[in-house]
Amino acid sequence: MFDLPLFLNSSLLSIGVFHFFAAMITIVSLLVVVSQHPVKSAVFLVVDLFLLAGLYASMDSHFIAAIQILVYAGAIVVLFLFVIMLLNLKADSIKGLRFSAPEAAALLISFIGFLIMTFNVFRGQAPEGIKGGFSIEAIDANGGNTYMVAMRLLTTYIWPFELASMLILLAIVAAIVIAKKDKILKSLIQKELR
Amino acid sequence: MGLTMNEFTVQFIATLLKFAVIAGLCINIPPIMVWAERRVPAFMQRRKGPNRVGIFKWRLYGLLQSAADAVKLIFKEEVVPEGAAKAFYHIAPVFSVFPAIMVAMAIPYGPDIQLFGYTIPLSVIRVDVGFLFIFAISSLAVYGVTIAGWASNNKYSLLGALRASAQMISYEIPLGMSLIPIVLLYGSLDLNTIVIAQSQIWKWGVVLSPISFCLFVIAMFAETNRAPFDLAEAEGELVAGFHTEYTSAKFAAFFLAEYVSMFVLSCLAATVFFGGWQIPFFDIRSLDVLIGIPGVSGLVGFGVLFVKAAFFMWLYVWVRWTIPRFRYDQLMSLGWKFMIPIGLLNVVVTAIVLAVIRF
Amino acid sequence: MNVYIPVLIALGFGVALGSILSGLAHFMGPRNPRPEKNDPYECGVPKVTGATEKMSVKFYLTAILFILFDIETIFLYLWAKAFPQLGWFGVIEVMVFMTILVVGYIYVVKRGALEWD
Amino acid sequence: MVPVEHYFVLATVMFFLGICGALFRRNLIMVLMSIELMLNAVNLVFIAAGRGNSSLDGQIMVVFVITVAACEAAVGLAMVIALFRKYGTVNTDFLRILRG
Repeated sequence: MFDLPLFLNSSLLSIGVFHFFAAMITIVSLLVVVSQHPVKSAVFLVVDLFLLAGLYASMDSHFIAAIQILVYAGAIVVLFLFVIMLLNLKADSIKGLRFSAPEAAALLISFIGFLIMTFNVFRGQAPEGIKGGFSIEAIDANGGNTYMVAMRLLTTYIWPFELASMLILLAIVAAIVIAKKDKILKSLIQKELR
Repeated sequence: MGLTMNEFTVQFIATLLKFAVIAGLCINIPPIMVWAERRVPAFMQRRKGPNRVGIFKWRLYGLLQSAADAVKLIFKEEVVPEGAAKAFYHIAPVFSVFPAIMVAMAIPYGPDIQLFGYTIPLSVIRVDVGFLFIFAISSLAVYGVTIAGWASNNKYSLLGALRASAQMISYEIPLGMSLIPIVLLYGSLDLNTIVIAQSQIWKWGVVLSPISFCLFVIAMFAETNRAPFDLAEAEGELVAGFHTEYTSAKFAAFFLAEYVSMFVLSCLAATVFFGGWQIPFFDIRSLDVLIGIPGVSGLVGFGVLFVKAAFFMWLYVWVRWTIPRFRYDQLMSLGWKFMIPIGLLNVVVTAIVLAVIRF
Repeated sequence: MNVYIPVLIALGFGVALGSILSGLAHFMGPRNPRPEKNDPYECGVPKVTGATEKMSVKFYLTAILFILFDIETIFLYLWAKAFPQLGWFGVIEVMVFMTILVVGYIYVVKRGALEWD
Repeated sequence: MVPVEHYFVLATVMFFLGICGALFRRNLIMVLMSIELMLNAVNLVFIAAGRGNSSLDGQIMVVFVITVAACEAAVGLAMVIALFRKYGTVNTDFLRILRG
């Protein structure tokens, strides 16, 4: 809608925004993992996803920010909350952490990966990717982020798009088969027992 | 990028002013609607309704009853139920209120106005994703309901919350689907562009896509948990639904959220299907030049939109006192087995007809 | 990024308003709690069972179907936005997409996952 | 402009927290939530890298990742419910007994 004045539009502001979001996301992610009650974790997860959407928006990925809130925060976590309430789960104690050998190894490996990543970043050795023609200015000039994502998705990525519908179909069928008590089968078994 | 400090200051101050006006509106909508919800049925049932409270001899048809109620609610005792999850119990109203307020900022309340040489849009939030922003933020309103019900440690609250949230998410899909033909027709997600495209009465959304309008109105009632879909607070079975255990100003917060989201959906319906701030056969934007006062078009546009939205608000009350409550299974099968197939068919038919005409 | 400054203002105000209302309830009114008063409301009867009884699996099935149809709606919005440029190609593409999902929908209905009894 | 690498570090931190959650929480639902956290870390990398290379493909990948995440949550939670019905618990320590 309007642009910031020059002294604010410098990299200073975006760096500040990033660090704010980064700190918040780290704290809230930690809370998601360590909260004892699953409902608390789910609520922190919502906050985390909301903050991530803010980060995406600050990177001019408007559409992704919107569906992050719409699908992730607004739908997937609702499902988590419903299941927690459905199963009537209680807080579990965090005391007595289990440390089996494979888990410790996995933790160690992921921690080493984390260190390598951080080390590379501070040496400035991130791999250079292929430059595409979609800079933020080019996207804005060609009809905005949503439109460009739509065009790219529905022309270049047509097969993944159609396959996504197959995936959703499979998920629908699988979820119902697994979760729904089959009344027909049940009545058949009861008949047999009689 | 190349803007001066001066322009930024003007736009920032303008944003704050617009924000203050709309926020003030949002806070004042609930008392007025509560008053309307007592006076309108009184009128329908040939009663008087509240007409006593007033200042000295001016009674204003009992309008101040709502103000008195608000003050009373604030000074009531708060009763936190035994065994409630305290933090969540206190934070649930916040989760309920903020989506409603945020969404209200995304409606275009008038045309872009020219003031002191600056173009000032009359909606506070205008983002690239257009009205998907409204859907995204309003989908967060489920958490207020769910957390409130869960944190109260009361089985009526929990059941009411589950019912309400299942209903809200079920009707979010028809609500979203009913607006896809609008995007196809006007080719934009931006609400202001959609309004500008509806300059004549035969270009209105309700004329071009009446099925969308019907779906939207039904989904709108269900989305705000209003009669005939107020299963969440069916007092005969669930006491008061998810806010059974809420008293004083927290109860008022849930009321505020409900009425503000009603107002926003009314505005959205008016914007998308009834031409928003436009009136047929006359371009409001030319008023600035005609009268000679800059910014008058914005006021007139705001008035026009408000009248249209008031119609939908009145429809809410009218329907509430006319149609009996649905059963929960009826509600769910209406949403899933009737509105979703019709919505999909509506999209398909609109797309094919448009493709035949245009390509 | 600058278009989100109003969003931040709105978010701040919304959270502040909610907190103020919540806080007013907490600090303004009188407080004299009694055990009977603090009992969860059960129409005056002492409570028999806790609030956390098991809920119907129906709610959960509804939520699952909601997610999947929500994603479908998102894809349809993307297509609707690009509809003028894609033309018939886009229409056919989306018809295929929707046909596959309608198969899923029909399965759901036939299987009775949407029946509330 | 924040360098892309800073986003990568944030994503790595999130991913690491997700791994910790998935490994050390006993509750299956918590494990699934940690997996969502990890998926989000990956999304962040996609978006940051896509912006750094002025490419749109990162955002499109995220659209598909979100689709997959939704399907994963739906099926995964269906399995949790089925397990709960059969064994009455979602604690991984108890479910460990099932192994071989």
